[in-house]
Amino acid sequence: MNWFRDYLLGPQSATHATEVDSLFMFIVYLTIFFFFFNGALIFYAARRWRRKSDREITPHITHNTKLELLWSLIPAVVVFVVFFWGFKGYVSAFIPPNEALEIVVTGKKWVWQFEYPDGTRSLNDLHVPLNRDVKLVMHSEDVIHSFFVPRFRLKRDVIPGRYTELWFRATQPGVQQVFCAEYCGKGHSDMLARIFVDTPEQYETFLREGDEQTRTMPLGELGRLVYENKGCATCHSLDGTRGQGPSFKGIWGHPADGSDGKNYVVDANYIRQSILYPQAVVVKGFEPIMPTFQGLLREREILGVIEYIKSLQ
Amino acid sequence: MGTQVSNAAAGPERSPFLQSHFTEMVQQFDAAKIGMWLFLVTEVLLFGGLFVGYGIMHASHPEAFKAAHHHLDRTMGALNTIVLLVSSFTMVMAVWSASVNKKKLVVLFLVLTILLAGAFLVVKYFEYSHKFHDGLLPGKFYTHQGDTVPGQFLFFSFYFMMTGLHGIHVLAGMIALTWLLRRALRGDFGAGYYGPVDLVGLYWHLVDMIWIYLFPLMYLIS
Amino acid sequence: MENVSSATLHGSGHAAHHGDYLEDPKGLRSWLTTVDHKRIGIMYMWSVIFFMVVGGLLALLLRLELLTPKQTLITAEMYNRVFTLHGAVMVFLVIIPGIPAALGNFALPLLLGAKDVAFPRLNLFSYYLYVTGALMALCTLLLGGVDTGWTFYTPYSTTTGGGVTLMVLAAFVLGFSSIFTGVNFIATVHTLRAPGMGWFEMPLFCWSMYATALIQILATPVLGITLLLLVMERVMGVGIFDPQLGGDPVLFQHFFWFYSHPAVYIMILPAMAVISEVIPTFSKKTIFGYKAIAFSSIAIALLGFLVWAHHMFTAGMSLFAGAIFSFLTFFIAIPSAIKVFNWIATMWRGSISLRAPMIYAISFLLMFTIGGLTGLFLASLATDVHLHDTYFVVAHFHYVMAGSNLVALLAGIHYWWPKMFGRMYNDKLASVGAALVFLGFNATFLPQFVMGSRGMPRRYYNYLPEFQGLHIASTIGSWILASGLFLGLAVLIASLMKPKEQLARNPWGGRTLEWETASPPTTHNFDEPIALRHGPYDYRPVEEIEASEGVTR
Amino acid sequence: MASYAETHAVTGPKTYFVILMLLIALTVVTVAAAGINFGEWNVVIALLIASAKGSLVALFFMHLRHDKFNAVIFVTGLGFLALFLIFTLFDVNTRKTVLPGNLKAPILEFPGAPLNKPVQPSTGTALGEALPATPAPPAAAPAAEHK
Ligand code: HEA
Ligand code: HEA
Ligand code: HEC
Ligand code: CUA
Ligand SMILES: [Cu+2]
Repeated sequence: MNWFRDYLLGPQSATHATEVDSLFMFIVYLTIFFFFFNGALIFYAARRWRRKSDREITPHITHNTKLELLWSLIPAVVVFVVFFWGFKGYVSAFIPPNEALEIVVTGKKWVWQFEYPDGTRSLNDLHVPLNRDVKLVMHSEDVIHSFFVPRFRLKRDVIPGRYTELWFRATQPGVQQVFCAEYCGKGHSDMLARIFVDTPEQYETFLREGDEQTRTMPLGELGRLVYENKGCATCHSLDGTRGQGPSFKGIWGHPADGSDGKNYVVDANYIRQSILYPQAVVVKGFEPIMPTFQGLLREREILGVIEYIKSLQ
Repeated sequence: MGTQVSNAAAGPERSPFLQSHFTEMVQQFDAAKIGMWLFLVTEVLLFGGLFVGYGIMHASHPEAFKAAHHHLDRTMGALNTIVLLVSSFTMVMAVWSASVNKKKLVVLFLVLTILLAGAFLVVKYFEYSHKFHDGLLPGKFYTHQGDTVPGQFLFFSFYFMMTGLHGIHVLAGMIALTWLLRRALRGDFGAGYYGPVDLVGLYWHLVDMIWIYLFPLMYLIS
Repeated sequence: MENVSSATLHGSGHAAHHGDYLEDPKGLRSWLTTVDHKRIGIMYMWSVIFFMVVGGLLALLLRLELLTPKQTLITAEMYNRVFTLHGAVMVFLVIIPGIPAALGNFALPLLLGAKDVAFPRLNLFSYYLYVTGALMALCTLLLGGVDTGWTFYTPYSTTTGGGVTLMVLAAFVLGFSSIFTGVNFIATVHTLRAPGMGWFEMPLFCWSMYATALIQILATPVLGITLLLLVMERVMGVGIFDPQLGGDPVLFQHFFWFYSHPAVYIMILPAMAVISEVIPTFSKKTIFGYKAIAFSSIAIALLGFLVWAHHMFTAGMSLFAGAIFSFLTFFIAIPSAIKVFNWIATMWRGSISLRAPMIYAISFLLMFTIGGLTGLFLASLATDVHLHDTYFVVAHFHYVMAGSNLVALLAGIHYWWPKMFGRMYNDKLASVGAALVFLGFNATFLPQFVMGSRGMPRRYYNYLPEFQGLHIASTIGSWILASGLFLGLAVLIASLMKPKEQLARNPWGGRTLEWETASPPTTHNFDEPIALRHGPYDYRPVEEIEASEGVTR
Repeated sequence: MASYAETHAVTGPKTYFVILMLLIALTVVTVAAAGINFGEWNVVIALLIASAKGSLVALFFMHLRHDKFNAVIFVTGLGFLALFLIFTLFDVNTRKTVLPGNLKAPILEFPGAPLNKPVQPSTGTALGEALPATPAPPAAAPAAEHK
């Protein structure tokens, strides 16, 4: 019946998942059993004892203590089993092992930011080594978010003013989807991230140079990727509509009015400055809300963005 | 509640105060009393939420709460406690007077209760205006200068929410008491019918009781 | 308590004849100022149906939007406002007042053999509070809507714009409306039972209503204060829920769920109340395990207070608290199971007629089984960590709220319709409606379990393409569901167009007291003094009842 | 349940007066006790005295002494309030503080706001501000100034 489990839950990609899944499937079968059991009784009764005449008389049965006890005890036993089973899994998911690799996660509307022990940062892409315990220490800068990895069967809220933690050990190489599971406003459903489960070597390279793509892609395409994955898209549109920030369409080479009354030409330097020191020049009519991407974008990625904006005429 | 005059079914032996869906005064009185007590329970839980919030915030910022409560005037608080206690006494006397058919005394005690309630609010007014003057206000309106312990505004958030809600209840009580007074002057209440006095009395005692807890929690936590 | 019965029900010297309550007295004014529990119940019922249609149309809009990933019809902001309004309307304006205030008001005094509820004017006041709250909730649309979700979690709700304050105050007002209904019902059950009707001779509807009222009184005030605190937080920045000011945002969740978990039993207990009436009537057989059902209602009401934080297993609660709340949550399953099995046992060896109310009741049994058992996935810690805030939860609560409660509401409306209006609807068509509702409902929400367990989070405007197939299935299901519901409503309204017939007092052959008065009842409910001749579910022939002593009178 | 006949005229003015005096005496006691330092116990003592006062009011002024049924209602209400408090404390008091390895104290610690400044309500939009460190723009003039 593994196909059934996989259909309902999707593949298991972390150690924690096996335990959750077997409990899940147990309750699934329980539910199916009781649904058909009750259903069968009801339909049998409704057919067998269909009212045939207006004068039909039914037996006067008021209660039956034995039966009553039976159907209190059976559910009682079942739920105790389920409780302890679930509790066991929860405890093991709650308490991180000691030598876990620690990554600090910051949630904010509507991006995820990851900081590795060596100070490397990445946005919306989390790289973790395969088969190694990883502990995420998470907090939020605005409202409550929730870090949810379906394939790991894990989730924990990310709360402002406090840290929460979540640990896992990924068992499958590849990419895992992360969702924000606590409602956080307009961009809630786009507050996605990906976990790249790397081999140790890949992980090392990532820390040094960024991932494959960053290293090899053509600049313009890399820029587009940055635009899509690093959260630019939440604020900047490509079609000229005004978002939280100005649209990128057609700004290259044109003057932009700063709110300080001066005009600036949008060129490579200006864009680099906008990304690294966004508050240096605030475009007129916009709030100074753009976060700095210093330390989040590698040099090549910034070049990519510049190239990409150039292409958006 | 419980005071509608039935015009449909007023037979000679039926009290004019008995509503048509009840059979006897006892039944109506019992129902009204249960209703009132249930309502009081909801009041307890309503205030209770604030008490729980207060308790948890106090536990997480004990220093701030302790420092902040020194801004309150204990004498005023104690005075007000006594005013309310006495008003509870006059209220219960009003109920008693009605039950033994002393209609004049009912009026007297109701008037006293209303005056005491007024006195409570006057004292509260002075306390509040003093706080306003010093900028000891809730939440973001807090502008008091020269605090050494941070976070004292939290205490004042609770101070104003709790005493404010209590004050609203005192006001509502005064309105109810005035209504009773009007009916008492008309001579409605006597040994045979004094349900409303009793019920408003219960409400009034609850307001008193809440203050009994507010007083030490606000004024006496050193 | 018991000696209330010393006098006859009607007291002395009451006016001899009253007309049908719908017509006597006539006129809109007389309706708007009425203190008659039946009229108030009817007004509640139409209001609830109105809001059900509003909430339902919003739901259809949600489903339509989810037909494709990205934008189908409306923008993300719109979507967030729509699901908030859908949730708030359905919870606060439809389900919570639905059975207690509409059907309960109409039926409870009749079932008890009383002339009215204990505080008729409070009852009317509570209706106007409801209307006020409803209008306030709708007015939030003018302020740009509310986009917090019906749970109003801080700090999102303290920082977002729009009409949050107004919506929260609306919920506050509605809460008091619900409290007053509860106060009224408890006092009524205690003081106005027909002469000679002991606690265990009350119909089970009354037990369940009583249990509901307990929750309404004990939990709703906490919601009130929670909402006030939220308003204060928004207006004054008092700090209790704001981490920047030293508060704790998770504390809000405790406050909110202390009410809102018991509130789900405010929703389901009345549904169980209706089912406990419908099943014996259409099985023509005594209810099985009267006391077990009665006490399990009370047990559910009380246990319901011990489990609220099961909505917070992933919310950064401590391990210890998680374990306690999970453990306690499972206890609720036991009284629920007792009820389900007792109802099935009632049907066993009965004489079952599958009329529309009974079809709804059977749908209830099936869907409550699914809805309740999927609660176990969520109550269990390890699985809830995976399922929390996914469509699995959405499907769970639609199975219990829409699939069980709404369906029970429909069962009740169909059951008491002839009593309310003295007219019978077309039972064939109504049954078709009921069957469509059952099919459509499952088609809508079964796929949601699967997408949920595969990881589709809730409150998502946009989703990954891999979920589209299931979303399409669900959207199509919602159309079937809607057609069933609209058919049901049309059938009921059509029956009102017919000229009034002289309908039998007891079209279903029920045994409870409401069937002993005219259909529709007269203004004062009963014309003759009530004499209890048998228990509420005693289907034995009269001679046999008279011959037996003991259990029944 | 308390019926009409039971709840009236059982207690007279004398009793009421004695109770009033007791209540006032307890008020004096509690104010006096607050002057003495019992450390942790201060709040407990104050609440115990308050509860004594509350009980007097409930039992005598509100006649709960003779009104068993309504006493049950009232005490149930209090019980549920206690339940709310205790169960919430189960969570709040047993949470353990989590911090990233390189931090000794939470970075978003309670700032003691508003301390003479109006509170900045967290709009969640002030992203730039909230980020750990938005470095000051370079001293040099902004990139390209247009004439
Ligand atoms: C009418 C409303 C209603 C009802 C009756 C229930 C009933 C139950 N609910 Fe549900 N629930 C909601 C409405 C309701 N719920 C809502 C609205 C939410 C989400 C709110 C939000 O976040 O927006 C929710 C969410 C919710 C959660 C939180 C999920 C999450 O967000 O992570 C949990 C967790 O424990 C839960 C559990 C349960 C349980 C154990 C029951 C039990 O009472 C069920 C008991 C019934 C049975 C068990 C079935 C009958 C028994 C048998 C057929 C016999 C066989 C039984 C056994 C062998 C055990 N519910
Ligand atoms: C009782 C409560 C209730 C009911 C009945 C419903 C009914 C429905 N709900 Fe809803 N729903 C909620 C309560 C309810 N819902 C809540 C609380 C939320 C959470 C909100 C939040 O996240 O904050 C939610 C969220 C919610 C979502 C998730 C949104 C998201 O997370 O992004 C979806 C999506 O499919 C949905 C769909 C539906 C559908 C298709 C119906 C259908 O069943 C609707 C069918 C009804 C009609 C089409 C109207 C027709 C009615 C009549 C004609 C009257 C008939 C009358 C007689 C016969 C007398 N609902
Ligand atoms: C939270 C919203 C937000 C995000 C995320 C964001 N920006 Fe911005 N951005 C703004 C706002 C608002 C402005 C205008 C005000 C200013 O200049 O600071 C702006 C301005 C800019 C400008 C100058 C545009 C002009 O017309 O002069 C550039 C270039 C830019 N952003 C690039 C980026 C890039 C590249 C990213 C992603 C890596 C990004 N932004 C992410 C909000 C955002
Ligand atoms: Cu972040 Cu949802
Ligand atoms: Cu719940």
